[in-house]
Amino acid sequence: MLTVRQVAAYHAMTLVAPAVAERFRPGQFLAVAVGGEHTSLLARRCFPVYEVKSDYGGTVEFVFEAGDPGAEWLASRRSRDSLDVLGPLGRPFPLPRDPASCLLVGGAHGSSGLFSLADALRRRDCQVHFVLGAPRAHEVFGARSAQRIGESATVVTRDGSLGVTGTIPDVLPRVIEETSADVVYAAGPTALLGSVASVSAALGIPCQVSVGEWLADTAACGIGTCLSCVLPLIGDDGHTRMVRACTEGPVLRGERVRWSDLGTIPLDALGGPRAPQAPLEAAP
Amino acid sequence: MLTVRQVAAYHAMTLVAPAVAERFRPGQFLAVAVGGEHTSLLARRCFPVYEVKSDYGGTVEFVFEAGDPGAEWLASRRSRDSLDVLGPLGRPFPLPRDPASCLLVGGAHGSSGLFSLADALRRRDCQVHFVLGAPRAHEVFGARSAQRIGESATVVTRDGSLGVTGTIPDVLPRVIEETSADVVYAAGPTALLGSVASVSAALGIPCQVSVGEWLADTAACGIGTCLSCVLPLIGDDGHTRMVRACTEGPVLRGERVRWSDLGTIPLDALGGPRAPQAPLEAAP
Amino acid sequence: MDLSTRIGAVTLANPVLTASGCGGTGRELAQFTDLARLGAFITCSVMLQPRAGRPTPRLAETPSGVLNAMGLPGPGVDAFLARDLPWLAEQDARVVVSVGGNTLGEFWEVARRLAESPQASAIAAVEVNVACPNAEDRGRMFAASPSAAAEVVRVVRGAIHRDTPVLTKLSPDVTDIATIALACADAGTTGLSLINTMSGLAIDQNTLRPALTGVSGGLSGPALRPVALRCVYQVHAALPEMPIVGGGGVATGRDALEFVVAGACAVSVGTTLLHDPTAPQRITRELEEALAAHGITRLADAVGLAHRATAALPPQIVLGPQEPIKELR
Amino acid sequence: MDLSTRIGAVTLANPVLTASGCGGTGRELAQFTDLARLGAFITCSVMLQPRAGRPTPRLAETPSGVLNAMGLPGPGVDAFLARDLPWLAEQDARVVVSVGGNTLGEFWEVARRLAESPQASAIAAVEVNVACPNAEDRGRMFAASPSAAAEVVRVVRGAIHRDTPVLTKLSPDVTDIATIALACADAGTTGLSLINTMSGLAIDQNTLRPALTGVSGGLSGPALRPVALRCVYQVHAALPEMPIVGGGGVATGRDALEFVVAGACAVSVGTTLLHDPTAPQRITRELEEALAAHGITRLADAVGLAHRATAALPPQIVLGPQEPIKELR
Ligand SMILES: Cc1cc2nc3c(=O)[nH]c(=O)nc-3n(C[C@H](O)[C@H](O)[C@H](O)COP(=O)(O)OP(=O)(O)OC[C@H]3O[C@@H](n4cnc5c(N)ncnc54)[C@H](O)[C@@H]3O)c2cc1C
Ligand SMILES: Cc1cc2nc3c(=O)[nH]c(=O)nc-3n(C[C@H](O)[C@H](O)[C@H](O)COP(=O)(O)OP(=O)(O)OC[C@H]3O[C@@H](n4cnc5c(N)ncnc54)[C@H](O)[C@@H]3O)c2cc1C
Ligand SMILES: Cc1cc2nc3c(=O)[nH]c(=O)nc-3n(C[C@H](O)[C@H](O)[C@H](O)COP(=O)(O)O)c2cc1C
Ligand SMILES: Cc1cc2nc3c(=O)[nH]c(=O)nc-3n(C[C@H](O)[C@H](O)[C@H](O)COP(=O)(O)O)c2cc1C
Ligand code: FES
Ligand code: FES
Repeated sequence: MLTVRQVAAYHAMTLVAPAVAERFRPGQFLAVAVGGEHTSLLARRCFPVYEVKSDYGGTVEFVFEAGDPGAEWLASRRSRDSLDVLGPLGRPFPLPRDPASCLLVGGAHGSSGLFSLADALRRRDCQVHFVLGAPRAHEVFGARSAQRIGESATVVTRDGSLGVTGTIPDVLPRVIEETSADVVYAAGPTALLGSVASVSAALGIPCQVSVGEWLADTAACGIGTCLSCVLPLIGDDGHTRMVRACTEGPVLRGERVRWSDLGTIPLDALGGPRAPQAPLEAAP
Repeated sequence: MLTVRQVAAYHAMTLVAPAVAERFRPGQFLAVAVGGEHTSLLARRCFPVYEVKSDYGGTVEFVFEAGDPGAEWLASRRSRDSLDVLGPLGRPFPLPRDPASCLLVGGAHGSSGLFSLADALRRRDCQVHFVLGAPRAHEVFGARSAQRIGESATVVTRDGSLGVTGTIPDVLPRVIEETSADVVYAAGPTALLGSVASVSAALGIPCQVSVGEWLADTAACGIGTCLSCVLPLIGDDGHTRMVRACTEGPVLRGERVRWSDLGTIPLDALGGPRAPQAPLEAAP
Repeated sequence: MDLSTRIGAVTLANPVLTASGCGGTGRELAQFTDLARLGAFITCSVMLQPRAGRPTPRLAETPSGVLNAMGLPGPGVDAFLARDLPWLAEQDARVVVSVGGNTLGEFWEVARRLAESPQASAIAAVEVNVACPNAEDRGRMFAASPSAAAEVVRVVRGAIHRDTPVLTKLSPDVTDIATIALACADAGTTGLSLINTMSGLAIDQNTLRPALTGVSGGLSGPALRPVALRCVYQVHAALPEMPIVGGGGVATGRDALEFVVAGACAVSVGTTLLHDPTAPQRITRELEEALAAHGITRLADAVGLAHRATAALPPQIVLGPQEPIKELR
Repeated sequence: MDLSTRIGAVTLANPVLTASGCGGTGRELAQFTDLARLGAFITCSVMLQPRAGRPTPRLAETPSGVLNAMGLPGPGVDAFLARDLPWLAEQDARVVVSVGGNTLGEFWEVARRLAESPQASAIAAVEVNVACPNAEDRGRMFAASPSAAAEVVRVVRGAIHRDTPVLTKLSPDVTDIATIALACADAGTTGLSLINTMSGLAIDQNTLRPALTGVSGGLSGPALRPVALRCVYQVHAALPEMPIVGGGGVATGRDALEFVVAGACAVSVGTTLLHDPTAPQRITRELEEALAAHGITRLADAVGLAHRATAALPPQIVLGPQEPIKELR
């Protein structure tokens, strides 16, 4: 562990982890064990990576919110403490083959997962635009970086304490139009992702979402064994399967997630009470 | 927490704890919670106090051996970490009313509990002699301090790597004679204390023992509620009772402990299978 | 905030009790916790005769728990009445006396001596520890069988003044705790105390033999909490009117609230006292804060809340028709 | 060091197995642990039909444990045979197939399809998960009754090739696990797997409702270890010749050794895999070291050692005459 620092309402932790840094692709996450050697907390906590750097052989930074006992333990680490981390894990953001106009939408500290994506997109000569939102100013993460990096950066807060007053879905159609977005990438609270996905779908724009909050709330292993983090996803064959946010995700095609059925087993999902009883081949 | 440092085979930890330092009397101990806020280790670990000082409003130092997971956690603390400590606890060493020749016998790091006693005795114009022993040189704690403070200091190691070759009971009768000891104080491994008590008893010398190892192995609360640390002790009325090492001890009159019955309930102990069934009044 | 709670005819000022066997005689704890400010102090299980208990080691540490096989040490009922109860009464503590026995006759005799003692008025309630081994049934605990547990309840209920609540403390080591609870209810228990420890074993790494002289022991502490909460939830569902003292691993006010919403009207704190003897005050304060954070002003309103549908329902299997999701690409 | 261990006609190279439901299909774990070097890989419980399981939240964290109410998700036996078993066989993993069912007929059908599959030779043993709810007995689990558990064993035993060992995995949620074990032994089980999870409940602090959609769930992890060790010790005492796969909170080689000396000839690692997917290799190495530290060169020599009097006996109640202690002052 290198440092943990307070950033707005959040904590940012930097680790020396060359093996993680080397293999990392934007959108992937870390699964962190919390509580120390004699911990009573057994579930790993999953956090999207904010940034990797080449210092010290390779460092990885991630942003989190204190609140649960595990996160509070993390927030109280000090330099030279060591951490038990698995990563990089999960499906990264797919990148456009050709230069495109990309709109990156982040809610709360979910935006932390978008900055490495922005770098990768810019290396491919894509245009990068940002929309960042949160209830209040200090809950917006990375507004200044977004303004520096992005062709444009729209900031939205519910109380108007920073940028536009309102919510991200309020401004999204306008921004999509103004930026001539070819693709939308979104990360943050689950409810927000659902809205972004449906706005994008309505406008016919591809949308990739990173379900960071879902992962934070449901993931326990981060590697796909525990089946705790499942959500209903429509596969290429049109059938719904319960897929693992940690393994088939955290990046998913926005319109494929059955947003209104999260936290349920849809009746027609594979293995659900009214689904076809014959096994289907696995499709994402 | 102030510091933790390696001393010979042991660790010495210093805490800023004015309330403990102020009330401390030699022979008393601390009950330390281990493993941090989210610990899975619930039993407190009990350690005799080595030294209290007035720096920083009052500091307390204790010496321990790594080995169990709790002690290893303690050994890996760093300055500014805070610790959850109860103390000072237990019955202190009774001090002679008049100046006397006192022999202080310490096995392994058990001797750490004798130095504050030595100071108190010297303030009462007592002569202080030491016998310190351990299997090997690096397991002897405080040989140099003993030589500095004591009128005499005999060091015994089983392998002869420091001082005399042999065990404490081998040299004890001779040292008692040479120092004209009026009273023996002993601390350390339980088996040693039994021998010291029986040698003293045979020579008709009062002997106070501090059952530090017993406490380390059996105590869980340190304050007398859990009844985990009991040992058979003969009371003033001649009856044996199971008493708590943490509350009626850790300092006990050597000849009152039924050494060969430790880890048993003697049949004639109060509440034992062949004891008088009428309740007796509490006597230490 | 109204934290008061009722068990039969008795009202306690707050719902945080010390668990049997974990607060010593009270004298030890009194240095760290004001006994008068406890909901009640539950005593060690009082047996007929003085008992030394089992030899050490009789307590072992396990992950987030401890195992104990104390062997019910104590001075016996007469010494308890002569020495411990008067002292507790002097401290203004509400006292729940836990009674134990190895036969029905012993339970009866202990209860009778309590009821007939000049100190009887200092007893707020009696807790019956039916997890004791039954010497007349090859050491099987009374709590393992509905009829044996009910017999003990009848015997103690018969010996104790009818206004004194009788709480029966059940063991989780049974296939169906609700059946045992129902039998005790039929036998006239005023309330239930849920749960006693769960049978477990630890191995000594040096000897490779059982760590406790009792071979197996009772598991307590936070490790046990999910099991205890399940028992409280299950029994409250079966007997919604029955007062329940919930316990097993309560370490914080949030834990206490979990027991309350699962169906307990009071909680007991045991193993946590070994780790933190000042815990009861903290837990009471934290419980108050947790209730307030949920906008609840009377403890009684929170009892059993987890059984009731609330605004914030957890996700359910959707049984109605699904909103059709169009495949967009 | 000879770590090999026998379960019926099958010899495993080492005694460290992954527990059912905790190693996924094997593909996920294979990135962290060489499956060929496991004693065996126990699959998720295979059901007849594909099942999506329960809605989230279906896993919750508890002190030193987790609660799960997954609802036995899986692709069903046909997809398992088509996709998962061949893949495991390709990795050179020894495979123990866990079978589940909600009726006796389902157990029979799953076992039959396994036995008749062209892949049958890849099955080292079958584990019968009798902790499944019995749809024909109002959802009471088979493992709660000696006769229901024994029926399942008979049905599966009858469907599976006679050389294939059948392990029956029991639940600790019973008054007397030894009775259930004896009934399964009579019904022809080759060995026992001890233990499945224990019923528990967690409350969501925000909604004050049960945290899991299944309301109660199964507790696993180190919190459960003392209970699991007690079950293994108790059953080994009753059935000393019965091969036992011990598990419940195994996190280190020392834990594994505790299960072995309590009576297990192999151990399963479940919840620890969620926390540390590289654990099996570490545990195997640590077990080897721990055995060596005790001067044991064959795993088989350590099985059940805690039941035998050793040189280093734990203290006992002294029953002989006492050495008289003179009062010296
Ligand atoms: C298996 C498991 C067990 C757990 N058990 C416990 C437990 O017993 N007790 C406990 O306290 N916690 C537990 N946690 C953690 C728990 O799920 C929550 O993550 C935690 O309680 C934080 O709660 P919260 O209300 O502060 O945050 P959340 O409810 O997660 O979110 C609060 C707000 O923060 C924002 N937010 C959250 N995550 C993101 C994100 N990734 N990106 C953008 N915005 C985000 C959203 O705006 C949201 O509205 C567990 C986690 C796991 C995986
Ligand atoms: C309730 C409780 C539960 C515990 N549970 C565990 C557990 O689950 N696992 C675990 O590993 N540990 C546990 N411990 C700690 C355990 O009892 C031992 O203290 C610890 O294992 C150290 O073992 P050891 O063999 O290194 O030391 P010990 O057997 O205690 O002693 C080793 C040597 O050190 C010397 N020595 C020890 N103490 C003293 C002393 N105070 N003064 C002088 N000399 C001394 C003696 O010469 C002795 O021969 C627990 C402690 C308590 C109180
Ligand atoms: C050291 C110790 C002694 C106990 N003695 C008794 C007792 O005498 N009678 C009883 O009914 N329960 C006894 N118990 C059980 C507790 O009262 C309590 O029911 C159990 O420990 C679970 O609660 P906890 O996790 O808060 O400790 C004892 C528990 C411990 C740890
Ligand atoms: C997420 C999860 C899923 C499980 N699924 C199964 C299962 O399908 N079949 C089964 O017999 N046991 C299942 N179990 C129980 C484990 O196999 C094991 O018996 C139990 O968790 C205790 O061991 P542990 O503490 O090592 O996890 C599951 C446990 C967990 C935590
Ligand atoms: S977190 Fe375990 S499967 Fe996704
Ligand atoms: S350590 Fe608890 S009574 Fe002594």
